[in-house]
Amino acid sequence: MQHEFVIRSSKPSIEPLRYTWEAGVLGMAAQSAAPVRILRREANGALVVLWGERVISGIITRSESGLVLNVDGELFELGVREAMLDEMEQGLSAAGPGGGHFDLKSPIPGLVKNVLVKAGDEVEAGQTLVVLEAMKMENEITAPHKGSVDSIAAKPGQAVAAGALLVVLKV
Amino acid sequence: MQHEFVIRSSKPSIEPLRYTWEAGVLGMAAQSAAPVRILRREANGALVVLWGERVISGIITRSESGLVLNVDGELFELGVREAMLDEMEQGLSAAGPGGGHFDLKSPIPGLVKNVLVKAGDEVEAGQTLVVLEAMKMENEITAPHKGSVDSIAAKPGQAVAAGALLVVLKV
Amino acid sequence: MIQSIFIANRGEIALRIARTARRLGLHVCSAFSSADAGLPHLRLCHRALELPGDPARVYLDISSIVAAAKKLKAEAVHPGYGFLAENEDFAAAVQDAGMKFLGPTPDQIVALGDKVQARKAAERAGVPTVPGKSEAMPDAAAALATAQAIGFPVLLKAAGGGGGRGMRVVDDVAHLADAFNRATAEAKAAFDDPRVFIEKYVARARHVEIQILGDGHGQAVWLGERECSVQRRHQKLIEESPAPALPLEVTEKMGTLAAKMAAAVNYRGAGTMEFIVPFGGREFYFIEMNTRLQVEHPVTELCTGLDLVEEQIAVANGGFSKRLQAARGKGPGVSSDSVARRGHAIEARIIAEDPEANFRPSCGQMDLVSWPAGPGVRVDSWAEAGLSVSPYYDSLLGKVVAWGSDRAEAIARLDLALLETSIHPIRSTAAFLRRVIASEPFRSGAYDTGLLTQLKLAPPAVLAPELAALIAAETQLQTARVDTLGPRFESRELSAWVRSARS
Amino acid sequence: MIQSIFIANRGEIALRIARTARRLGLHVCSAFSSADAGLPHLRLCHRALELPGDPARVYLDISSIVAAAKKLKAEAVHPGYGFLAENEDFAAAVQDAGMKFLGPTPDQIVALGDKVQARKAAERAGVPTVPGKSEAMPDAAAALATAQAIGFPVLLKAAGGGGGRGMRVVDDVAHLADAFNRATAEAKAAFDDPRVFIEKYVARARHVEIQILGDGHGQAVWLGERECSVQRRHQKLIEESPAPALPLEVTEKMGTLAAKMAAAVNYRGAGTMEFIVPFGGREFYFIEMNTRLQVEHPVTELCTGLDLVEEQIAVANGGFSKRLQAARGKGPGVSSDSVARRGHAIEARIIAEDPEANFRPSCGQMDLVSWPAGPGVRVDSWAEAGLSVSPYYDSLLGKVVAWGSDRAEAIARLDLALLETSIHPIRSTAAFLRRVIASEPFRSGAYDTGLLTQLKLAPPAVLAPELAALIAAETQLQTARVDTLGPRFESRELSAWVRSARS
Repeated sequence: MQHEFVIRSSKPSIEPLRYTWEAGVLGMAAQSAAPVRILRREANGALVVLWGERVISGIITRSESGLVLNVDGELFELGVREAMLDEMEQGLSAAGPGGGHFDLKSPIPGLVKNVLVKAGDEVEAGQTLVVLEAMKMENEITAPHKGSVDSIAAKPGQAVAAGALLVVLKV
Repeated sequence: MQHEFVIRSSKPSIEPLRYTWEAGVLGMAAQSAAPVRILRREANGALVVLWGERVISGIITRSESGLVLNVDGELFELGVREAMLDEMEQGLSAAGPGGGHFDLKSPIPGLVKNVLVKAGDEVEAGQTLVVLEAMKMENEITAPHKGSVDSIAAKPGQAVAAGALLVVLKV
Repeated sequence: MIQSIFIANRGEIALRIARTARRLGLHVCSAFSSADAGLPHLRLCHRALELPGDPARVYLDISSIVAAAKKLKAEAVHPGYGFLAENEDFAAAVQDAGMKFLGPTPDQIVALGDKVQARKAAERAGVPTVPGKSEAMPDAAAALATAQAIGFPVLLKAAGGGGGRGMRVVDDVAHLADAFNRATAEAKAAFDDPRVFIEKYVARARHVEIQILGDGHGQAVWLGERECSVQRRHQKLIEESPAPALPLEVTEKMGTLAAKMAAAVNYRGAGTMEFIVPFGGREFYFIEMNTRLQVEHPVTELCTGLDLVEEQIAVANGGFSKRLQAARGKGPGVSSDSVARRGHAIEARIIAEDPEANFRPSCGQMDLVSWPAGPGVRVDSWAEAGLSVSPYYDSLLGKVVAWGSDRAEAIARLDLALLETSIHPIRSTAAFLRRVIASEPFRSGAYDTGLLTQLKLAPPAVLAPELAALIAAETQLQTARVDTLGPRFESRELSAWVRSARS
Repeated sequence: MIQSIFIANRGEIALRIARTARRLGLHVCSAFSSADAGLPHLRLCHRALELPGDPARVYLDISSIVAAAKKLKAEAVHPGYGFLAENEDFAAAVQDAGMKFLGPTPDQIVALGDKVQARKAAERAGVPTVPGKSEAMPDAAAALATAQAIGFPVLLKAAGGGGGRGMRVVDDVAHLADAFNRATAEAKAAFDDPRVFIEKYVARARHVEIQILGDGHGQAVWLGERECSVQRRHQKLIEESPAPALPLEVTEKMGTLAAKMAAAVNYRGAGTMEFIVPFGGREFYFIEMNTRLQVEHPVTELCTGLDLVEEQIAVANGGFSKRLQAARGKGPGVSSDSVARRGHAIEARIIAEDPEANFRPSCGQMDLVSWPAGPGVRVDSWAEAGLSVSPYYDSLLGKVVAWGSDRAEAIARLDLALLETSIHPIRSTAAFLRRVIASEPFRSGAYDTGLLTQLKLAPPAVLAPELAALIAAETQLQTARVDTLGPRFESRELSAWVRSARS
């Protein structure tokens, strides 16, 4: 199944980059979709990949705020998010905090592993609300903003589709 | 307290090198004793030390049979042992296996942490017989040769001096 | 003959000196601050000891440096550049302790290191100086009279030091007194020497320098020029030789005069005469002399084939090396006091600074350091993976120098060499300098010291599609099972940011 | 003008070709075996694809290599050395597919690559050949008659290949027939070509070669000689230029004849004429020609300042580069078909073999790889920490090449550069070659191809006291608490051996 991601720079003036990912194939507007193959990866962050026939090399490491990517000596501080989550956050960030409800939806299909809050709880931005098992990994669904839990729509053990409502927050 | 060590090459034709070590000071015949200070150590094995005023650099890693030391591009396969243990092994190796008793003594002062065999047990060469705590670490005292345990002279909790009898083996 | 040498420095220059000393078969020793125990030059030292104390100050402590050199039984001391390299007290202390100082005599350091005195020495040798007065101005009134005689704009300069401190451009009479007072105060604070003198200000200037070598007995040669106009706040970032826009007749005249000036004072060792050349003009004016090896000396070494550190040692042993003797008189022009040269060389300084954040120093550990290699590339550096850039010292990580048969080849090789230079996650000037050498003014050679302020060298303003391929691969690595990737690919924990991104 | 190039090779030569191609602004592409995905030349490629199949064979598969080059839209193919570099069918297939082959024409490969035909071409051009007969011997009786005419000892050589296979020294009549039959069988097995011919055997010989470049239209230049007598079983380990024991008159004669021979056949691109020179003599005999770039070409590049890969591309574009044109006719002697040269260069081949175990190949992952740098040092290599030496390919890790104003300086720089070369835990030739260049015959230049068999180059037979300091420090590291050592020092588990040692 296809996932869509958004890469954002730490510099707000730089346009985000969107790509799709499905079974190892990377697609992007104005680029033909092609498989990505890792040619080399070192513990120090060095990474060389083949995207179709194109060779792309860089250095990629983590910082506190996201990824640090070094390509041809140019450094980028980047974050990458599933497009749906990015849109929710962007919308929220444009609206500003306070005064309304926010529907936290599952960005991917998966199995609800755990629900860590209950109605009425005060939550901080970044706090994990739901743990979802997908792609053989536990994925934490976090609160994009400070607020309180209005209602819970998911329960442990439940299989959810992408876009399924998980939690409603008052923000 | 002073320890004496013997470094042996995997090539039997090369004479072993003996040194003493006491509180960070390295001594050797025909060399004045001086402290050893580590200037640099990398995870890949690169090592630079100061021995007194002398700068010494090399690469040191482990192999299955001991240490691999690379100095100025020359590779040495080496083993290092406390001198007393080395002497016991060398004597034993000269005498050959079989026909007699072998006194396994503590090469260092320490606290007997555990005795893993009892009289009558058959033991293999390299099998751990006694665990001794010294220099804040657990040190395994192993059987230098195949044989059977004749008697045990140490018990858990006992403080032993260097040279104290631990186990008598029939070899 | 000198048998043992003490290196009174650190970083890339300490390694570069150690290489020549080892190549010459000398016993090499040095002393290091507590922050510098891991530096690579120590691997090439036979003996070393630590200089206890504040790492920011130990390399400036004359008595402890001299004591270390004596303790390690050195016969000669190489000061490198910076720190005590142009300190006459250090040179004297080394000599008083019975060792050779691999640089000029203390008297020469005083006479040529002071800008006012150096101007006078230049005038005596017939070297043109910037229109001005070779006297420190006693007060603002005298300064005003001199400025009016020269004609505005004028430049106020500190006699006792450089680096832009105590320097002021004054456009008219109204601002002179205030500027004089400020420059005097700044010079006093920076160099403990309030003397300020006045020169005509040349608005658009190139900075061109001549490498000279004196044998200390009245012979001197010049080894070509270096164009050093790519500067940011008086700090050189790129240097090249030959100067792209000066005809050989001009550089020959400059070089011959520089060698004459050095010979006239029996100059000993390596030194550099700095000149300004008005943009588009062919005239030149001496501005100051550096009585030491320069950061950018490899440019000269690549063109001449000589080793300047070897020559410094040879001079201390009595005279120029036989290699220099063989090259002498075979320069490209008619000058008999120059040497054979070949091709074109350009140096790029790789500095741990962030060009996107106004060249803010970037400190910390380097996880990945990869320097270029291959045809026509020389690297002098100290930075290695696992070492840290410390806040105590200047932030030069190394120098990438490219040589080519001609300037176009040298530029193309430097461009590739900078592309192959990887430092991570510390910021460096490598990518920025690629943009500089790609610029039209640099390519054409028609640039002056204002180049970096005029150029608009923005980093990429878009995220290239290639970035997505790297990020997608990195994300894939985190989800794939480790055993399908082989043992080299470490499974590492995702940061909160990324973990959230993938939920 | 060629805009894109396909590199039909791997390892250090693929990286070296990629560097020049990138420097010239070309679009660069290549194809790699499944064992070679991590090689550094791929980082300089714009496009690449994998050659599926047995990694030991894919670089020899003409049709899949040509298909890859076409798929990646290359206009020219560089074969490097080895693999298909001297295969006329490959050259023809590249040209038939509409791409340029960066080497001689298929006909030239046939005519000059075959040893018997090359001898005839040399004779036609007036180049002296080893006394012998330029015909394959039809049978043992013919071989005997020829051997008796030449006089013993004689050398039987395979016409179709080299590397010592199909080669036999025969001292007397009694052994000839048997040796002929064995050589024929060996040649058939190795090269699918049983032809064997006979030359006079020169017992003590130097191996000296001339680098030539032809423009494909009847012009050829020679770029100096290379002395390649430091060999182990016909494999070169050290090469230098100029040849230390040959006067310029001799090498000029050799070079002029080599260029004449190349010009006579309208030779296209880079090639090497190999000669043997009897030890102590001044006469020389052509033995064979290599119709490709040689491993040791950097020696010539350092002395001439030219880039041979650039020249190969320039020739494919119609003629020598303007850089070569400018250097032409300015050689050190009187020859008008040579180029300007400077100084002395020596190359040391760093090979993943254990010199202490009869040069047994050493395979596996490299944990630490550190190449030298600094004045006068060039490194062409592919080995980096984290990569593995695979059993499929030749074991050359890289080449350390030192340049100096004179031979003594080049030797001293190479000695230091080899000291600075660290590969671990893979075995390499670096330390062994330091011992070779320290030997008296090498220092004096009075050596022949027997050097390595004559020298007794034992590794250290004692454990130096310094080893104890490293081992003591390592042991101390294991007992010290990790927090006193700082985060850089990883605590690692002791092996059983060491654990037992410390108990």
